[in-house]
Amino acid sequence: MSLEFTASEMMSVTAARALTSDMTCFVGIGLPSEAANLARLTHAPDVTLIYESGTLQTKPDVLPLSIGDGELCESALTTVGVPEMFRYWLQGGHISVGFLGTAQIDRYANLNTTLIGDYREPKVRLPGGGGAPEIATNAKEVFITVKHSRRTFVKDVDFVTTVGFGRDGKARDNVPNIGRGPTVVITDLCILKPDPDTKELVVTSLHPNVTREDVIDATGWEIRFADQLDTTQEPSAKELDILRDLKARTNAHHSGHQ
Amino acid sequence: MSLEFTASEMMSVTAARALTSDMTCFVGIGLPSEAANLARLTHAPDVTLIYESGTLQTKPDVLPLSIGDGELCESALTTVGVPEMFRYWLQGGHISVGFLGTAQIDRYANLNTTLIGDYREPKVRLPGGGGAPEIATNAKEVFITVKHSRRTFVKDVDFVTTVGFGRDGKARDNVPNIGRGPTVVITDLCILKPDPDTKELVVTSLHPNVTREDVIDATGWEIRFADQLDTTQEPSAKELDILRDLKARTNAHHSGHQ
Amino acid sequence: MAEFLSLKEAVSRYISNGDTVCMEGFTHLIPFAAGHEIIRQEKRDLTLIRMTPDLVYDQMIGAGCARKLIFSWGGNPGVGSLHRLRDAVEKGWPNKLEILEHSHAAMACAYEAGAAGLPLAVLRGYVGSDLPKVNDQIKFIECPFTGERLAAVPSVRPDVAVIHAQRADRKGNVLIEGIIGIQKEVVLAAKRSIVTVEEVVDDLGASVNACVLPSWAVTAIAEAPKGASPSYALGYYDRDNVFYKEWDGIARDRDTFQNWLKDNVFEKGAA
Amino acid sequence: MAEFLSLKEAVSRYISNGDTVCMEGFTHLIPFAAGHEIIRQEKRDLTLIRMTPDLVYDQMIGAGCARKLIFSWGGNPGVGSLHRLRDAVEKGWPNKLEILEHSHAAMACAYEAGAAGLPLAVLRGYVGSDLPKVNDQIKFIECPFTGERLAAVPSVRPDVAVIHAQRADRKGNVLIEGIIGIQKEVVLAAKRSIVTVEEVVDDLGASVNACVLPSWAVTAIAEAPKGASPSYALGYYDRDNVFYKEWDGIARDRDTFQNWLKDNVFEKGAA
Repeated sequence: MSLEFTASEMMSVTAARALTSDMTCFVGIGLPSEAANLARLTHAPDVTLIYESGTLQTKPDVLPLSIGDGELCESALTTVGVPEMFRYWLQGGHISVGFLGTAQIDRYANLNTTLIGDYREPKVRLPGGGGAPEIATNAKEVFITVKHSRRTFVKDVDFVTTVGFGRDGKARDNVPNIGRGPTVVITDLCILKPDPDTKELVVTSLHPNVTREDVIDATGWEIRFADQLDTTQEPSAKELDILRDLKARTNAHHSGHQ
Repeated sequence: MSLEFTASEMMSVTAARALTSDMTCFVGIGLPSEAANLARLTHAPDVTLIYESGTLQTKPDVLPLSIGDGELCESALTTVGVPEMFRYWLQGGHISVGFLGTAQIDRYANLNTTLIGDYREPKVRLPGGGGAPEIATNAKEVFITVKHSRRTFVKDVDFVTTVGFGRDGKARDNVPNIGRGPTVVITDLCILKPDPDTKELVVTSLHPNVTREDVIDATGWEIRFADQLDTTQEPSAKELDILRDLKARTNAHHSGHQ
Repeated sequence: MAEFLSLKEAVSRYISNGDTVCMEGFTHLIPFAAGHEIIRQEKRDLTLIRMTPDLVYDQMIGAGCARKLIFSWGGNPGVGSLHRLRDAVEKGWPNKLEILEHSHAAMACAYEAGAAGLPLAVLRGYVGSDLPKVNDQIKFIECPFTGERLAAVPSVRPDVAVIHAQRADRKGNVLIEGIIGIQKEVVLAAKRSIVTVEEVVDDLGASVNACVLPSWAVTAIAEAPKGASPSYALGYYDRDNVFYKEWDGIARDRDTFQNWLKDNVFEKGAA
Repeated sequence: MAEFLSLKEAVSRYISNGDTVCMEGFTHLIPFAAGHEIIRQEKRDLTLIRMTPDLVYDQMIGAGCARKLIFSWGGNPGVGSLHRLRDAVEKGWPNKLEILEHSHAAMACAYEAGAAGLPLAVLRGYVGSDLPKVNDQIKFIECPFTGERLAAVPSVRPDVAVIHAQRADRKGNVLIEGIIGIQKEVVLAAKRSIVTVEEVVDDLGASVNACVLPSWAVTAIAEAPKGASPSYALGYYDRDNVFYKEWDGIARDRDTFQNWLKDNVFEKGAA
């Protein structure tokens, strides 16, 4: 008997499973934050979560709306200044995983959060890079979670805000002191990983009830599938309960004027 | 009627008088520390004292033996890390006066605390630069206090640990973002100031009962005297009382095993 | 030593048209009251610098205070776009806004370098990013010891820093607690600084290594209770997340925005 | 996560002959107990780095542990020379000691850069000083924005950092309070770290912005009550100024020193 769950829930649960208790994770706001806290509340109770606002090893009871909500600070081991966060903790090599979202991603896992269109005449102006450009290069590896659509999964991003493997898949080759880059992309349809040689993103696992055609339709390039294509394990009742509780607490917390 | 006082006391009182309440003083250990705290306890109650150990705006009740005694931290407004102290507070331009001692000083107020003799075959190995090289260039001006003797006042220092005005008096010329350098040297015999043009140290005031010959005998170069040579005002009873109390408290504090 | 002034007097005396102004506070302690006073005093042609220009800069940009914006992430956190910022960039309303953008790491290092009195910051940054193509202030240097190529950006050394803090003591020493962000750095990097505080107290109650700005490192202090709202002040009040969400509707439309500004800023004077 | 080990085990496992070792603590929290354990285990050929090599390095140098010393101020604070250091430099006893010296500002920046993962530190330093003539690790670079000439030094990235702190909690998070010096930086800059603590407690009792090293940033923790004596630990015990003065007499003579070492180090084992 199968549980009922949404594609979003499938994505969050799958993204959460990528984290383990021995990881030190630099967490982006939004989907990565949801996944990282779900991991902490389920199978990875000792995962270390770090937000760029300076909160080291934080354990928020509700998801933060912003990267610097009071909840993050109050539940942190300690809170440091932003220069220290970026210099000592990220650039200093203490982050095992950077967990990022994005507005656009391309076949080489480059991320665009700057704009759609031309830089000087943007069709849509997005928020910009924030912490991502250096999280992507200074963390030992990068996980990405993002909803799958043709608008998001494009052959070439309009602007490389944050490098995956560059326009040709070779941007990290022979660069000293750089992390491995994106090792997994988790969407609401599937799991993608870079091909070990070309670095092009390849679908390695389809979520339950998702077809190859669903992924092809939602991807802006000729997406490849791994020879050994898995089916992602569906969420457990416990995972869904904890995720739903977390989201309910979060919505209640953010819905009243303080 | 004249009070009795020692040459050391004359030196400390005179050095203390160089400080005013509106100054932010980066304090060296030893004589500068004694003078700076005497200033704080007499005419300059609001002078801000900073020690390189990270103690900002400290008000020790006894003189510290080391630059990082607990007393300094407990009486400070706050205590910061050593990189922050040197980067933000000193190099950042927040120090009006660096107050230094030295082992050797030359006619251009260059200081040597590294060694006597040749660098590779030292006759006497001294402690080294510590904070002084950057205090001397990053503070807006520098006060120096040191006992006067031929061993100390040499024509050319064996090693320029800390620049005054260089070997030729011109080391600060056209250097961007550099302080004015030494503006006064206070000894147990006299007050010296750099000539406005040549930067050579000139005696501007003799302490009471000190003769020109005393200074000439204690100086390793042909020392010049200002046309308008003053006599330093002798210590007041209050200054002497406070200095003696401070030294007595300090000796009592440092004389027992903790 | 810091002067205690009314917010009105502090802004009037220390911020001039054309100044480079940094109003910092990383989500926490955002100086909204000071931003509103700047709007009321109709300051113009400001170069605004801020890592995360959120609502406070959206309001100031919409009110016509800014000529240029230097930033690294411009959005309404967890909600969406800054509509007034976008309208200025995309349509030039109420005036053209020039932008220059960095990454957080570069701006954090640029503030740190500014506080440290240096002309540049060096970081391992911008590798593979297109940002250096559109920001000519990003350069690269070679390490003289290892040959490694590293990014360099100019330090931030503004005319004026504006921050909000929990409290000051009567001598003008300021305590900042919680998410301290970049506030110490911006005050130390700036030529002049205005600090608004929740309250002025006899004793800061600071722990031994607390983030305290000494009075002599601050230009002016103005008491401004709830001066960070709708942002928050740890120990005083929480973030008004609902207002952040409502702002999306207010700012989307020029008229709605102008009405909001009239009712909530122009007709409400600072103390 | 940090391992809890005996000091003996921690030193044995994580410090090898030939390692580059930084034992820090700026006057406060100097890791004497760890230094004595290194002497007892007769570690050799160490490159010792420390801003202010005081008694702890005088003892280790006199005991023959060191091959090279990198420092910025080498003396017995407020007392005088370090006689064992001088004997090694001037007479090669018990073995030749190479020295490389910096200023405090440069070493502080070099530790900061090490913690920040950079290969170099940039500072406005060494202007007019002869130190660059005798230390070939000091170079100068030109700022690409202003053309200003600035000093550059290699960052410090040792094999092992050794510090003493007030306390750790049972998960291995470490609190450092008071004069925090360069301790956080050296631990973050090092490949491995040993932290001795006064005590292990259930709750660190840390304030919100306290200097805390998370367990995952530390290699090993050893409980060593009074482990900083004759230096001090704020909140635990005061500096033993009398011993600092007595050291001058003990260290002046090779025999007296060796007797002291035998009685106070070799015949006293760590827990």
